Amino acid sequence: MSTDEAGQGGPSAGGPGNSAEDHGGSGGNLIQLVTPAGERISHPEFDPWVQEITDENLCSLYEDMMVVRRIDVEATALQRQGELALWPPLLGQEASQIGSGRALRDDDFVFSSYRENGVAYCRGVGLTDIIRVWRGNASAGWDPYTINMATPQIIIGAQTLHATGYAMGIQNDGADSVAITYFGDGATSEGDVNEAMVFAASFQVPVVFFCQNNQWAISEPVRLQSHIQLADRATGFGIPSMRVDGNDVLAVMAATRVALDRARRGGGPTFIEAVTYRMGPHTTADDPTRYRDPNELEDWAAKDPISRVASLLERKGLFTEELQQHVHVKADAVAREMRLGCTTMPDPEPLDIFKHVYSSPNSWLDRQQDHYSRYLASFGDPAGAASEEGAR
Amino acid sequence: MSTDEAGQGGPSAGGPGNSAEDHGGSGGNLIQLVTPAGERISHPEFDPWVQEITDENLCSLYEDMMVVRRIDVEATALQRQGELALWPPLLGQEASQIGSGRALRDDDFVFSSYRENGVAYCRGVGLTDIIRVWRGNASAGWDPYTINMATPQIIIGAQTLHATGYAMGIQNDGADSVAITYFGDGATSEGDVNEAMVFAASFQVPVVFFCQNNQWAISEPVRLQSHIQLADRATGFGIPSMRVDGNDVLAVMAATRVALDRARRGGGPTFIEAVTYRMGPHTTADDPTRYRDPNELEDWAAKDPISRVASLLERKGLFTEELQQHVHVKADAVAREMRLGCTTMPDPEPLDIFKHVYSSPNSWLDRQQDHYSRYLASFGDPAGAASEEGAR
Amino acid sequence: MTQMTFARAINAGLRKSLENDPKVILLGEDIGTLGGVFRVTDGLQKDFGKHRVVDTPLAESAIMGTAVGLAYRGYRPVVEIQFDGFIYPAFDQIVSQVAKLHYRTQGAVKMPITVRVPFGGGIGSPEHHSESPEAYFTHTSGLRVVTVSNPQDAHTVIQQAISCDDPVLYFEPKRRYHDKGEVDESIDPGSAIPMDKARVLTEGTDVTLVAYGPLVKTARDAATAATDEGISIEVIDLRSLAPVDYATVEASVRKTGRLVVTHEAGQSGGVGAEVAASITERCFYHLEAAPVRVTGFDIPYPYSKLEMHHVPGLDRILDGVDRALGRPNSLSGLEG
Amino acid sequence: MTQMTFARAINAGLRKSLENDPKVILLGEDIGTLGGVFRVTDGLQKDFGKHRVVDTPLAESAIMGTAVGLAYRGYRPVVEIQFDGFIYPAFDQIVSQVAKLHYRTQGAVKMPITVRVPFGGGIGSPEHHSESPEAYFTHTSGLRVVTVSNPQDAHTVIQQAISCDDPVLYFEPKRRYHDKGEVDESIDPGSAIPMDKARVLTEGTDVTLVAYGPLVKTARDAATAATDEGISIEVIDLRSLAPVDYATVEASVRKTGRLVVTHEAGQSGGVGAEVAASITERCFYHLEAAPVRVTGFDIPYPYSKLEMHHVPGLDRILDGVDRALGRPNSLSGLEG
Ligand SMILES: Cc1ncc(C[n+]2csc(CCOP(=O)(O)OP(=O)(O)O)c2C)c(N)n1
Ligand SMILES: Cc1ncc(C[n+]2csc(CCOP(=O)(O)OP(=O)(O)O)c2C)c(N)n1
Ligand SMILES: [Mg+2]
Ligand SMILES: [Mg+2]
Repeated sequence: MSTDEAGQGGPSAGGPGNSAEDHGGSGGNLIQLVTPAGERISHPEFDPWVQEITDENLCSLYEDMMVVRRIDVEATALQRQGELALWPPLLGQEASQIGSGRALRDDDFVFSSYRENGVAYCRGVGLTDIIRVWRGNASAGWDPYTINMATPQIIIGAQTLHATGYAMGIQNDGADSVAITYFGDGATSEGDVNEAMVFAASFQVPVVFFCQNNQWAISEPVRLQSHIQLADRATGFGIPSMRVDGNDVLAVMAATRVALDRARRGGGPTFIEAVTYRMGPHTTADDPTRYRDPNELEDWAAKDPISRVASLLERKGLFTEELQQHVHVKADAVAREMRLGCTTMPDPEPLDIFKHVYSSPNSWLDRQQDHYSRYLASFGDPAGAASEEGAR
Repeated sequence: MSTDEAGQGGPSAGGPGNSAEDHGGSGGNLIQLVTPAGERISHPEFDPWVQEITDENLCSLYEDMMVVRRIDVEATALQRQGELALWPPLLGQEASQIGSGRALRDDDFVFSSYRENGVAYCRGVGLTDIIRVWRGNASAGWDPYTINMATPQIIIGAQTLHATGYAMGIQNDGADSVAITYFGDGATSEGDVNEAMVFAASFQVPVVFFCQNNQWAISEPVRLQSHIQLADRATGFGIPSMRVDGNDVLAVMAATRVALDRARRGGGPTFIEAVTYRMGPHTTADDPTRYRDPNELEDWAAKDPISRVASLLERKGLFTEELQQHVHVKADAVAREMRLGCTTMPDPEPLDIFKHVYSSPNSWLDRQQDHYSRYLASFGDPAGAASEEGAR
Repeated sequence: MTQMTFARAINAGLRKSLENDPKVILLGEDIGTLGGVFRVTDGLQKDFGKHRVVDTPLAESAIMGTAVGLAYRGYRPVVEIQFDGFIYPAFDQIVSQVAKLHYRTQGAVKMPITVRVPFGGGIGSPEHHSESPEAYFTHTSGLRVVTVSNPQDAHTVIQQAISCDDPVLYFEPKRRYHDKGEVDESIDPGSAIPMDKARVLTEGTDVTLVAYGPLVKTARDAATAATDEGISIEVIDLRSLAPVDYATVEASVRKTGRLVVTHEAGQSGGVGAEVAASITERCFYHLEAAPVRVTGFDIPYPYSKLEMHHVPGLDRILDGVDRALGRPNSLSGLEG
Repeated sequence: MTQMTFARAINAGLRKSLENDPKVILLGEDIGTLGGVFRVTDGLQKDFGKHRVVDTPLAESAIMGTAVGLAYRGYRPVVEIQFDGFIYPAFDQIVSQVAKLHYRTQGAVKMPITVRVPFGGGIGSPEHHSESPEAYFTHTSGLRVVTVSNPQDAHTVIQQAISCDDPVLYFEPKRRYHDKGEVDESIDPGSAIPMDKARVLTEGTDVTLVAYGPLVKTARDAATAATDEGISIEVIDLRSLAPVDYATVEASVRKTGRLVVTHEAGQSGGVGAEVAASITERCFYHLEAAPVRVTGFDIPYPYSKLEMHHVPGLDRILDGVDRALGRPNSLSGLEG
């Protein structure tokens, strides 16, 4: 579902977080609409932005988060079973990803890092496509234009410039869509992210900088990147920013809508720091016990984004057996489909490595491809030859 | 002179601009101690930092600025006469460079761009050494360790990281010296400058970011780089900043001392935006009439940093014939020495191009040098051969 | 046919591309009001507006990275790097994004980005203004790398580069900007010689001399000078450096049996190494002597007073020709 | 003599350098508490402190740029680049600063910086984790570039690199990190074979096979396999890529008359081109056939399911040997 289809809602001008000054010192003001215990607390500035969220929408957000967590767990299992080469879990970041992902319009465009598989789910990614890259069958799992989302970016921070450039294009086209870019706390140290803010501010283009501060960049705690709140970084570029409880799906959705709305109205870029936690390892290749205190994980477990929505639903009497059953079935089906897609994914063909390097013939490469196909043919059985080859 | 030999002066702890918060929103508060008309106005926060400046010191600052302007004019003339290949004038930025340069201790280390010839003068650079690079006789005019100043950096912003790394070294050594880096308004857009602030803040090292906002980066006005004051950029990194009237030599000196003092006491980095104006072309190769309004230059001429000190001295009865005569003679002498050094600079030897690529023998290069010396020798007259060669 | 300078010829080519395709957009430092430090974009912002000819903030990685985003959006960005030595901050975006995105996305996302780079020395500039970084890019799969040596090519090839769906590094020999030449603006870039083809400039029988960019003029001059000594040099303007049009070079070397390659960039790992190695592979048994490289040395580009010792000139090229021909030369008597 | 893994051997070498020289300082991402993603710096922060083994913020240009500043201050920084593909954001600082500062300052400022780069493919990683960017650096004057292929060299050469007053790119073949070998830690790096010298690993008479880094093992295996067919291969571990120790390679080729060079990096403009061109120049008349390159293709490094088709393996190397020997091979019948 896209809750925004139910209406963009909220005030359309002069909304909150409207200028650099508004949120310049907002660091301390963590935007929260639902407490960890599931209590809906009022927030005069941001309530209007989620006022049209129905009970049904809430259940739907819960479903999304549960499904995405299930995707994450299943992919992790697939990796452990040797079906995937690697997987970067998003465990704990479901609210940040679903809350923001569900605030987007279809014609908005997402430029993310490698961890935003929850956002990809919101964009409607094919379940097999999510894991294509992580199985090693492709460098990109999907055609970006089919879901208006670029494929995972591994170079830390690089995608923030792509989003900014895309937004320059939107501005030139006179369109009212928005480019949104996701990146981590660690990424804020890269020159590219800072340059992206320079360009975005200078040209006042419709881009949203969505920083998931999950407290860690592999083994490095966020305080190594910055002594002050990351949201404050943006104000130094003249970009308004918000600091939102990244484990509160409603707050994230509200903040994202504020930012999107500003961008659509020509108000330029916004920076959102979603304060969340990476509950799993950096990737399945990582061992977080080497660098972090287990107590920290416990503290954050108490703020789990999914339990929070569950509690909210419970308080509202919406957390029915039926809902749970429905979500369970859905998650199971998704996991099954993904697993099946994974294990039945056809292996690529050897000569595929030469495809799409260029869009037109290239004399160097064509010759190499010709030679390599002769080489493979010289074995009679290309498949056999291939398995003898390289990387040994 | 080094006014600091007369005593560092000023409060030594808890001084102004002490934390990110202090100057977080200080953008509007341009620090000024002397008005354009030469009136000394009081500033409770910054006065203590220049309270020990004697009349003699003031005259000396005036002398420095006059001499540096003369160096600039002479070098520009030398370029026009074909003696220099290029020259980047600092005309109009004398107060920023002398005020900060004279605040430094000998054991502080400077990492500048190409425009800080006034700072180099304060460091005691040889007059011929200043122009060696601009004549095309060397890529560095001096040995950085003799005056504790790196030679001109042409890659915009790169030197800010060098300063930060040097400051990491100072910190490791337990020393109380400071690294100061100079860069322009345009440079603030480069990733390197922003990354330098990340590292400086993270490690709290003794580095001062001295940004001369001379309003232009070649043809680009500062508002293209940032809609908000550059001083505010630093606060987003958790670095305290000050915005100082860059045409007021006393204010610049006071602000620099605040920053240096903080750094020496372990208080970490500070960012200073010196608001000034590049009254000349970007370099002698530039034609500013193509991109800027002559009225702008007029406005800034009224705030000329040297007239300001002259007026101050006049008000104090210090602007005597004798002083003017003394400064005139000194500037003449300096200009003469520089011109002589320029025109009598020996040409480098052809085989010098192979020197110092490596610190020890390198088989590739040694062979190339051997071949080229044979080649030159094959002409009988190496000098003759050389002039026939290349670049034609 | 009009007489125009090299710089003007590029300017006219850019203008045509801007006129013909509304998706063409120029990005760079000082390219707007100023018209570029070399005036190559002179007048274009005035005529096409600030949204087509964009003065960007001072950050090369961002220029390249936003060009990638614009390409995602369907634009054809033309990026100006002010001087060769300032392309390195953009290196990551070029190598990891521009060069790889089409491959990464299996052709879904095109990167029709043209990167204009004034390159090479000989203009008396300080450090970082005289680099010849082309080999970094020829070794980067996914890029096309072209150079131009005369106003007509400059005019035609810039249009071909812009309309190419692959990313193209377009190297402009900055010390030739003021050289004049005849330019026929009516030539249709689509039917002109494709940008990835080399061109034989002067036919010859004794030795093949391969050059590109700024050294093409020097190579022609060398060929002219050599005729006095009865040496017949076939001069080839390589034009495309990635891919190199080996068919043309090979055909020439099969005829002459000897090859000299020249460029300003340092010798080790330069384009000359690639050309020498490939031609040796392709026609070893037709070679009468080892291919000779006449190049810059393996040193940082030196200060201007000595740059003429680094940049190959006419005499050094002729010395290389002598070496290829086994005539007396500066290395005579040395082994190997 | 101790049996240890490649990674451990580097670790022990780093430890020695840290012990012997208080100015040695390690910088990088995740090198402290975690001990590096490959555990190469395991335990070093614990033993030498946070000021000697520094976990830096996530910014490669800054890591390299602050290393430059530390070198100015008299330190000997050892930088870890987490994976080959992440060196590009630091490219500008490497090319324009690290490589040029000693030259720029006429020897006044030394840049004894070691840049450790785990490189190459074969470990099933996603994009940007399997690059072989060495040729970018061998073409950059002012740098030294070395590779290691076995634990003993890894141990010795890292110490030599750190004590070298020039900047050194030290490429570690990451897919060999877990390989074990005998390491004599008592070897004095100062009296060991210098890091810029190549090493003949197996003597042979028919063809010279030059490899470096991860492919040295493959090359040795190929040589062993070839003996079955009666082919005698002389395997040379190049070790230093800039400068290449041509004297050693040349001596071998003068003997065998044939040369095969192999590497994972793309062919065009790779180290193989340089070696082929230089050896052809130096001993053209001793060559019986054109030097053969067996390399990665001119493509971005492919996804892991197909990486074994890109990375040269034993069979492809032997096919190249056959080509050099004029024996039947996959290209038999093709011209050139
Ligand atoms: C340019 C670059 N440098 C280093 C890396 C290696 N690396 C991969 S993820 C990562 C940490 C990123 O942390 P953060 O930005 O907080 O994102 P998170 O993984 O927490 O989502 C690092 C250092 C990389 N991929 N790219
Ligand atoms: C990395 C890099 N990009 C571009 C240039 C070309 N360039 C030289 S000076 C300059 C403008 C710098 O402006 P600013 O930082 O404000 O310093 P100012 O010249 O005003 O002192 C530019 C773009 C360069 N030297 N380095
Ligand atoms: Mg993180
Ligand atoms: Mg400026």
